[in-house]
Amino acid sequence: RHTLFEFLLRMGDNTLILGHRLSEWCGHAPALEEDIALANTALDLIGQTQLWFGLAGEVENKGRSADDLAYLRDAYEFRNLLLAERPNGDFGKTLMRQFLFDAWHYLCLQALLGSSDRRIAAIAEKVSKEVAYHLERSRDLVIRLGDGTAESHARMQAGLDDLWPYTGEMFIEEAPDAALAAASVAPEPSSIKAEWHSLVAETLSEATLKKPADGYMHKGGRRGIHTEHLGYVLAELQFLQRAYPGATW
Amino acid sequence: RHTLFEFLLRMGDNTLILGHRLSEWCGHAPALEEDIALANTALDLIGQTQLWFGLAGEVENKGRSADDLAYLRDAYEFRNLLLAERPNGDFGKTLMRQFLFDAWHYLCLQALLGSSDRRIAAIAEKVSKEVAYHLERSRDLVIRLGDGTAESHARMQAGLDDLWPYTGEMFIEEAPDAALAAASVAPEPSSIKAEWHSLVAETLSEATLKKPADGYMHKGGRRGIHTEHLGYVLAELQFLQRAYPGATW
Amino acid sequence: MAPEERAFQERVDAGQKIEPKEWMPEGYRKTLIRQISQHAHSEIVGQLPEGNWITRAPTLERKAILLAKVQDEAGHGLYLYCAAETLGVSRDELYAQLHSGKAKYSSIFNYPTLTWADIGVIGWLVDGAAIMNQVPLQRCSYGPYSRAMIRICKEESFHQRQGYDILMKMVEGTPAQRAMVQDALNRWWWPSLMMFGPSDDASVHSAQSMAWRIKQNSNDELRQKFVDQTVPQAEYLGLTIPDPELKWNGEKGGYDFGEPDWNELFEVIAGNGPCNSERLGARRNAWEDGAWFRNGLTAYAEKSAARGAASMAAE
Amino acid sequence: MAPEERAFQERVDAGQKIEPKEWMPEGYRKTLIRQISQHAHSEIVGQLPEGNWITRAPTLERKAILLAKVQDEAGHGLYLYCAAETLGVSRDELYAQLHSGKAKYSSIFNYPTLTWADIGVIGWLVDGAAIMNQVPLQRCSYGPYSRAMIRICKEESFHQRQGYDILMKMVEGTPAQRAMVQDALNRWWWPSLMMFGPSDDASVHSAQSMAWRIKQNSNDELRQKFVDQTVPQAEYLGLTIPDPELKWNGEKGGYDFGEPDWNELFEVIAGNGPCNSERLGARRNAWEDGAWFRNGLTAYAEKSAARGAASMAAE
Repeated sequence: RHTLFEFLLRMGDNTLILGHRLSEWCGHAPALEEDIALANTALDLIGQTQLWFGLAGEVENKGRSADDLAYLRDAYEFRNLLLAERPNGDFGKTLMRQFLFDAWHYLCLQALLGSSDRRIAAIAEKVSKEVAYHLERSRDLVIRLGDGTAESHARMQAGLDDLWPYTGEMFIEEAPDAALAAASVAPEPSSIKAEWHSLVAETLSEATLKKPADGYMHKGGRRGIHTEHLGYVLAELQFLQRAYPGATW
Repeated sequence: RHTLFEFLLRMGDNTLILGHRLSEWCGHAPALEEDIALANTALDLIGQTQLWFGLAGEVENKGRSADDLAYLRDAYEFRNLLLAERPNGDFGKTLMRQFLFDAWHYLCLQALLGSSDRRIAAIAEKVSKEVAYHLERSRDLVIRLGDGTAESHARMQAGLDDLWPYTGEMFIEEAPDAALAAASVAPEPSSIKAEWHSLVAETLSEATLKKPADGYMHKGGRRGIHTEHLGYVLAELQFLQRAYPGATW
Repeated sequence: MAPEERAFQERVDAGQKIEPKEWMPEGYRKTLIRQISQHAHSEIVGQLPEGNWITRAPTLERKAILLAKVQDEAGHGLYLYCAAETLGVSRDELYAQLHSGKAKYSSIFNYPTLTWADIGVIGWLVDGAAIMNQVPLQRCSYGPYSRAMIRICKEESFHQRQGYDILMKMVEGTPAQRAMVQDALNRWWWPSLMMFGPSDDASVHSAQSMAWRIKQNSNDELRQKFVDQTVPQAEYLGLTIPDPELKWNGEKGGYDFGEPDWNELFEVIAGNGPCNSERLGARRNAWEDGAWFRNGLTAYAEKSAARGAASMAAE
Repeated sequence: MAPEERAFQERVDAGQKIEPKEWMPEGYRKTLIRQISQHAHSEIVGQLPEGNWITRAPTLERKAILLAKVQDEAGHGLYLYCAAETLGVSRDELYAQLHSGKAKYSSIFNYPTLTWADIGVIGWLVDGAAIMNQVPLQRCSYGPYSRAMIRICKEESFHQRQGYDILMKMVEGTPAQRAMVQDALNRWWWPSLMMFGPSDDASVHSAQSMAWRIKQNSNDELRQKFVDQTVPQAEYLGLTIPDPELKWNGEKGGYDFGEPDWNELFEVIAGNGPCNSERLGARRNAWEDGAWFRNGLTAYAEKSAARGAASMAAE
């Protein structure tokens, strides 16, 4: 049960933190269509967070609500990928982060459609259409901007180079993974690595971007060892629940 | 008593919030000497906060410690000048904010040396040497950078123009001021206006900077109506006390 | 009056819609462009004060609702820019006017959002006032504007209910929450009343706009209606309207209320409000920082078109 | 060995201090520059991980202490750059080496500070290890370095006590606080052991540095001393050292302990640590963004000098 709970936190923490980062753009995107698209993606991700955390609270069975899980844990209790908490940078970096994440997210959800846990399969079913659309969109923009002007190309490449060391973590086995895979609850992280790489390689090639060499890879997010950025995200995200404990909103 | 309490909060909120802003620079200043000087100024300001809030808690007499006042009030309970919460901007803007504040702070403390409340006079006595040094330093840098290169001049002028609309608030009478002045506890805010203007005008002239016209002036800080920035400052500043209520550190 | 102008006015008087390709007086076109673009800009700038609380929304549900709302507002901006474009002005031109300070947006968005209660009050009062202004515009004489307004009004009334719901929850909550709501009302009440514009005697453009059915009610009429609608809601929430002159007038069947500080309104319009420079600065930065993005997409589109043409030619 | 080199070595062996203007072997000068500047850079970069918690320090007192500490570190940087300057290299040259990645700083600062407990643990372990390294350097053969070290060591031991004090308070606190402390120890233990450098068989430069009295103890010696000093402190705090091989060895009168993951150390030195690019990026940005500031001060100084000369000439 604890293993399952950890898995659900991972899923919800990814969507919560990335949704937070996207919503930081509100009103500041380079085109109105992008303001709308970013808000829409953030909205999907927050909705997904509610689903994952709702189930996590149920599985944990200690009476914690989805909001409790979002608002009343400190950084070391978060299980998101470090990629999700990377600062936005320029809009190109934000899009690149989104594409790298969406590609993983999509493949992960595809695998979860066949989860032996029906509740997980049902959530995956429900959200995979949203995420397929996120991927379609971010992939398309990466291609267009990579193959746009010299400046847009350079910015997308810089974003890619900067974020690449945060992609290795997606495929690392952590303690709970073997048990989850054995029970057919969730795929082993490494099982989607090849597909992710080929999807990314194909997109980058179409975008005329250079796929970085696989060098040093950051890790730790799924074990609660984050970057220094997450603490600031949570201070902001959780302020009201922390400052007015027990209040209803 | 409530009037006195409000006055002490004002003093402590100014030093706390400005100290916070300065400490955001830690390790990022343009020269090692500036890292040291900024940390030193922030340190003085935090020390002064402890004095003002210590007395405020005593005067209020409800058992609130200096830390309670710093960490457990929300933005609308803060009484600092809006100037203190302005974002740092570039280093020139940070220095300009410091100079504009120091000039006011120094004159205010000089007046408080003669407060009929001995505890206030004692704090003013204790901290006015520190603040005299802050003023000496920020004034000197404003002059040197204003009269430096074309770029340093332009940056200092931009900082000045941007911050000037936040200086009018220093001299506005709010509800408690008349009573405080009548009891000789604290000067009327307007009483130091002329001296501040002449000190600032003289410095800016030496710095070859153009004193902006007195146009629209922002206000509200001392009534708890802040800018949108203060909430973010507090979310960060108060995180640990809010997230771990009642813990001792 | 020229014959075509007379024919135009007759159609307007008969309640017919004017469509983009049809003849219209130059003043009509100009007035519409000014009004629609000002409205569009307001939607865009209006993202900022609410966006300020998305990352700090107190629950996941509230965060989702606020995201959806801000997204709707950007969408409204989009409809309205499209409606303006039918009058022969491009979105980029309209942006340029906004960024240069030539075009205005609703002054209400130059006030800061200081607590979560502000998000509720904006929904309740600001969207409430906006709806009051916009409902009659659904019957406006210009077709594209009228249709945009029908869509917008439906969503806005949803937003208003959500704002009121935030406040309901908060006034049922702790004393601190109730105090936040009252404080927010105190700050937003007068700016909301000023959303209807200056009082009728001081208002320019009104008569002609009415004749053209671009405007259908006077500022004071709408303001009165807004007050009459809002006061009972405030009472229901247990809040005090910060106007000592407010009282029921049985004779007129509405409330008497104090005069807003028009000076403040003119100051804010002139650029001297709490957040003018930050709001406009944020929009300018977004636009300038995003130039590379828009240029990149354009370059890609041109390359693709060229490739398409080349492959057609090769076939 | 040349006669002057022999005379030099004899003075070193006799425990005499070498002063800036005196003759010294080129290798001695170079080694010192490398070591002192690396130490100076470490103080400067070391501001960043601790600075990360100043704005979030949990009490005003802790905030003041941390500000004072970070200020001390910048001050240490200043002494050390001055000491390096006596060897004929400017601070700007040393910065350039840092920013280009040519010069190193202590790898420990490439780890993130994730909770307030990290601030305590840095004081306790990182400053503790630093002191262990630095105490013998007070007797180093180069005068300016030795004197800088005397000043620095005094302040560092103060910092170490403050760090330990943070942890004392936290382990007496709530279970969450205790868990934070243990977690911080788990993350910082091995990197702290690696602060003494590779084990003796793998360490270069050491023999010559010892002969020159730039280094006085072997890496392994100091590491052993550190472990022996730290384990009882951890026990006192009720913490578990994250090393299953750790145990008391009565025969040698010290603890046996596991081998650090040297691979990790070499990776971090090579730039592949959790925060390398952020730390170096922050320093580079600070330097580049501050160019206008330094240029402004220089320009003013030149103008003032010119004015002074002009007024002298006029008299």
